[in-house]
Amino acid sequence: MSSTKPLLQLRQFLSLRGGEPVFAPLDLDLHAGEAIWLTGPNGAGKTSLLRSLLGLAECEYEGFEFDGQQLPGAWPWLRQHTAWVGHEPAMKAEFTLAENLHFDLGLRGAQPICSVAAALQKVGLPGFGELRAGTLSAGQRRRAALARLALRPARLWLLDEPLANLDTESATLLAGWMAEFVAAGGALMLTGHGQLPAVLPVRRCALELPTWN
Amino acid sequence: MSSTKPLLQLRQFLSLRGGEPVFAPLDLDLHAGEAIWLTGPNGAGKTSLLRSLLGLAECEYEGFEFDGQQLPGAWPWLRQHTAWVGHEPAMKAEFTLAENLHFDLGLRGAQPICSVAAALQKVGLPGFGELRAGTLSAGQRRRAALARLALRPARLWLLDEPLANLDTESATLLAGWMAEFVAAGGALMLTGHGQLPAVLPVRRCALELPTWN
Amino acid sequence: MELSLSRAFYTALQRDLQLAWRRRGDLLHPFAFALLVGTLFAIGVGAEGPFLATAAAPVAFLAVLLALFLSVDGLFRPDRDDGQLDHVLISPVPLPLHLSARLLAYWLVHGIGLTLAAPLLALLLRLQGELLPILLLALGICTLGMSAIGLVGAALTVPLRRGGMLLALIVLPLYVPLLIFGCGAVIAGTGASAAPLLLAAALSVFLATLAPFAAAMALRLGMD
Amino acid sequence: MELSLSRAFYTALQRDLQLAWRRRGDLLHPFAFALLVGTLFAIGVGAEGPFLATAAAPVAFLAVLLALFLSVDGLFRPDRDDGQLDHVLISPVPLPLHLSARLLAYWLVHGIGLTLAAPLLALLLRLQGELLPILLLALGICTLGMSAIGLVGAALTVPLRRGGMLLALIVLPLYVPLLIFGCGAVIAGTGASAAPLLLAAALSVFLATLAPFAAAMALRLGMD
Amino acid sequence: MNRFWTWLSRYASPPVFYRVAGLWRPWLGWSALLFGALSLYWGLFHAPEDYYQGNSYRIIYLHVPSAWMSMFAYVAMALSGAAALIWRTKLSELTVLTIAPIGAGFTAVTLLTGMLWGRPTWGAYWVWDARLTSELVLLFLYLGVIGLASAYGDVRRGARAAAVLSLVGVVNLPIIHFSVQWWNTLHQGETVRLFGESSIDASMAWPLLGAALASKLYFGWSLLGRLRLALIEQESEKAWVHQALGLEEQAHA
Ligand code: HEM
Ligand SMILES: Nc1ncnc2c1ncn2[C@@H]1O[C@H](COP(=O)(O)OP(=O)(O)OP(=O)(O)O)[C@@H](O)[C@H]1O
Ligand SMILES: Nc1ncnc2c1ncn2[C@@H]1O[C@H](COP(=O)(O)OP(=O)(O)OP(=O)(O)O)[C@@H](O)[C@H]1O
Ligand SMILES: [Mg+2]
Ligand SMILES: [Mg+2]
Repeated sequence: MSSTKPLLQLRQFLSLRGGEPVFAPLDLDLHAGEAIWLTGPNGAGKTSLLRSLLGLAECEYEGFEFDGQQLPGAWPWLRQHTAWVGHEPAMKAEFTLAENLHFDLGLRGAQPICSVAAALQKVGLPGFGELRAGTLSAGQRRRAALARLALRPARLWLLDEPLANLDTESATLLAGWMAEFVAAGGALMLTGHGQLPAVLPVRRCALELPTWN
Repeated sequence: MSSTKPLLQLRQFLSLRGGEPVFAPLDLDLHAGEAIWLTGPNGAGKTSLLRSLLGLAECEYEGFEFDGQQLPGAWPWLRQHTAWVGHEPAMKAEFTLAENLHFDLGLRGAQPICSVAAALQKVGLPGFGELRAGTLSAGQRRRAALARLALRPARLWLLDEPLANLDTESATLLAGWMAEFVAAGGALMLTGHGQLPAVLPVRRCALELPTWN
Repeated sequence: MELSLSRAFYTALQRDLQLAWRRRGDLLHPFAFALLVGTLFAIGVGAEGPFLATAAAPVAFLAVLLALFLSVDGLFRPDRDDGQLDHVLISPVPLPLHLSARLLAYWLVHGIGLTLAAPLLALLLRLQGELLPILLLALGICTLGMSAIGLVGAALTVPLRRGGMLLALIVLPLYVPLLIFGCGAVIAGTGASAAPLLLAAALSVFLATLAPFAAAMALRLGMD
Repeated sequence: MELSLSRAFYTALQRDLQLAWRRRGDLLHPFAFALLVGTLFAIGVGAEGPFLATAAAPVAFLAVLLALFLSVDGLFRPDRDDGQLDHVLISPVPLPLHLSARLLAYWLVHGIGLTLAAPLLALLLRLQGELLPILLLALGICTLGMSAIGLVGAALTVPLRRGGMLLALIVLPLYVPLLIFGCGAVIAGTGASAAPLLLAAALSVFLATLAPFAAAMALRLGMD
Repeated sequence: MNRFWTWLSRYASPPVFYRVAGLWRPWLGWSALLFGALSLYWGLFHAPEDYYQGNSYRIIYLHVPSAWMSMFAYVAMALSGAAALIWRTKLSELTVLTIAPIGAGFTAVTLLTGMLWGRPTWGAYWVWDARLTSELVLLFLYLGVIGLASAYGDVRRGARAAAVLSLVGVVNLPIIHFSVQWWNTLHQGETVRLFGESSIDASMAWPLLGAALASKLYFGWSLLGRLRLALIEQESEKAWVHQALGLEEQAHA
């Protein structure tokens, strides 16, 4: 698309689960200021792909570059500049949302770039900071997990079904926020089923079954 | 709607979480052969409502009848004739899907009305019977959980976000199955966000915030 | 739609036994734990012969008891975490019936399983040979009562997020009478009266009969 | 975006201490567990005075050791279950640094916390009064080493679904040298040479230094 | 029978109970103080010295009443636990919760006085004798009940969980009581009997019975007070609480 160097470049990339590849070798370029929507039927390997980009699941590849640097050597660099929100909320039920977000950041040794209240505002949970994470509904919990994206700068967001369980209004709100991030030069890779709110323009990338299957 | 007696009748029904009502008192009639789609923003209390219908969460009401019988006395009757699929898959990761479904039924002291293979077929997982439940993707796991609906007769299905995490194709497949169930005289109450596949005609019921809030 | 209680009972039993078999590697661990407690004790106290011999039976008992205690939390917590407990609670099968199948399976797997560790423990701790049969019998009996206590304790703590340690406070004191009778029987030796053993057996059976009902009440409480 | 290692260290420490404080009720339970183990042992063995006195130090040690062991599984499993461990693994902070903060917090909360149970245990088991300070010192030192062993064991078993019992097999044997030195110091008494204590201290410090690195490797292995 | 139930359910209703308990409490409190002071004075200064134990035996006037109460309170707790599970009245649930700390207190006093007494008579603060051990276990049982109840966030559910546990724990009581008969132990056998012959001299027995009565009265006083507080806390949103508190303020003004 653009002629600049892509932020993330995959060549013949494979995720392995139990030693077996879960999708056909993938070629993919993700530039800054671009959003990719990973699709594919259940079990196509979307979650596995995101996890293996972070080094949380096994993978094999011919080329894998982040910001012009070769993996696996560049993993620390990639991890530093990437924010990831997976299926689990990664919050302690005993802590309030504010505490959870505070610790999440502190454990990375980072300083927040905005207040926790502002972050919660972004995901449509204003004033929820003092609530215990354990007492949230499914959709509220997911939104709280996404609030951590607001607290630190990142060049790449990897989001696994960020809009699942969200009501229509918050889905639009969050998609708008993602669109802002992309417009400001961020790179975004997200998964999901069905349809995305129109505010977020994306390039679709469908995972295919491995050939021998 | 129809002039027959409703299967489920709620009057001024409230679910409580931590002693507080989560939505405004609800009046609702659900007849056999009808589907109700519970909607409402995150935290509106959809999950809480389904759980309290089963007696798994606290509730208060002026009227609560199932099949013409008063609750709380009729809970055993209600539970016997109701099938529920919640957020968690309720499957042991160590067992195969077939074993999980077999035990699920046996623990209720019931006989299957169709084969496990046929049930898995219904949810688009043909031939998955011998796979361990722990190795499924998010959407596959949810579909496996729904397969238990096929194995025993029930007059009421209570399904909490059954189509979340499902790919479009399986969402349509499952909605079609639900429509069949309703057409055959079953009553269905499901929750979810966004849009339902058109194959399943539903009556919407939106939960509202309690008034004093 | 007919409801077969015997089918429900046997399925529950079969499920737990099959789960234990599927995880049979794990069954070695309480076993190993009991042996290790015995060993650590022997190491800590040192090798003085006569001393160890007096303590042998109580230490063996204690090792088995602690190992059994460790598996109590696993009775309901996994079922709760994966949502299966909810399904059991809303099943038309009477809860105490289901729970007695669970208790039976638990005792067969863990109680009897650990009793089989006793001969090795006896060897390690240099228990007099003629006391071994009594030790085995006492353990077999007392583990039934302990399993019953564990059932209630697990049911009471499963709604709590971190019930593991509270469980110790609840369950261990209730083990005491069984420990006293059991150890008493072994220490009294072969010639002595069978009274402590009979008491232990009576207590165990009593507990095993009542526990499913108490546990059912406790589980219903936890629903929310 | 700057990366502050000291901030990461202190946040990890603060988080664990605050979590322990939030659950401070739970802290009583290992304490109670240790007391109960001591009590059960004394009950089982019976009232013979001199016997108890010899066994007092080892039994107290053993009780603390087992109570400490019980909390090991809680080191990483909750973090894994709620997905937080993944975030720690992909954080830019060096894993061993993070883990040494966790180790320190664990030792402060559980190791020192349990050491405080020793005076009561000593009273119950009728340890000679002049041995109590040595017992306290030995426990304080040895729990550091045991915590370090626990850290590695927990890291090794956390990827396994039911690692709880395998943990016993991995961790308890490794406790043995510390148990020997620690008990040795107490049994040898006040007049004796400080060698066993010094050895225990050296071993503990050595383990505490290496453990974060070993645990980091183990956790990375577990990624899948 | 029917009239009995209506009577009972009337008193189990929080507002009525609150009022009636408020009336009873001063009587219980003052008579506990009176009996306690009298029997302690008599026991400590007038009762004869013991032939074997000298004056150290006088601790009996604390030890034995609190030992009895430690078991009595447990039975009371288990009974109200049974009531809580059967009838689910708020009052019986709260009773379980309020008895537990009182009972734990009596148990702790028994243990402490027993230890202080054991030092001069047996030469050690603690021996592993069946009765002592089972009293220690009783303390753990109380602590378990308290811990369990407080671990549930919700007061009423916590109370019902505590009720189940207290019922299961009843198996330990006979063991505590009969331990002296089943095992020959260091601890005193049954000495005081209400019926039949006591092996204690009357001049020592009377103050003992007086102290026992005082401890029961104190128990009632303390229980009613705690229950009233717990009721107010639980029902703080109900109208009767505001009414009751308002009335009390008026009375004080
Ligand atoms: C920590 C140590 C002790 C504990 C835990 C303890 C516990 C108890 C208990 C639970 C009872 C009530 C038993 C019942 O009514 O069934 C009791 C009663 C009694 N205790 Fe102790 N005791 C201790 C030490 C002592 C000592 C050192 C003495 C005196 C030598 C003593 C003398 C008595 C007497 C005379 C009674 C009344 C016996 C009766 O009428 O049944 N106790 N004690
Ligand atoms: N722990 C595991 N062990 C072995 N195989 C696994 C494991 N987890 C997932 N798999 C397999 O890997 C494949 C891809 O799973 P993945 O979770 O990546 O799918 P997905 O595209 O995210 O699906 P969904 O849309 O349902 O979330 C699935 O076929 C699944 O069976
Ligand atoms: N365990 C709990 N304790 C206290 N409050 C809770 C608990 N679980 C949920 N709640 C509260 O109850 C309300 C309703 O939650 P519920 O899960 O029923 O919502 P929902 O409609 O299913 O939302 P979603 O669409 O996000 O699934 C929420 O506001 C939540 O904060
Ligand atoms: Mg996925
Ligand atoms: Mg929900």
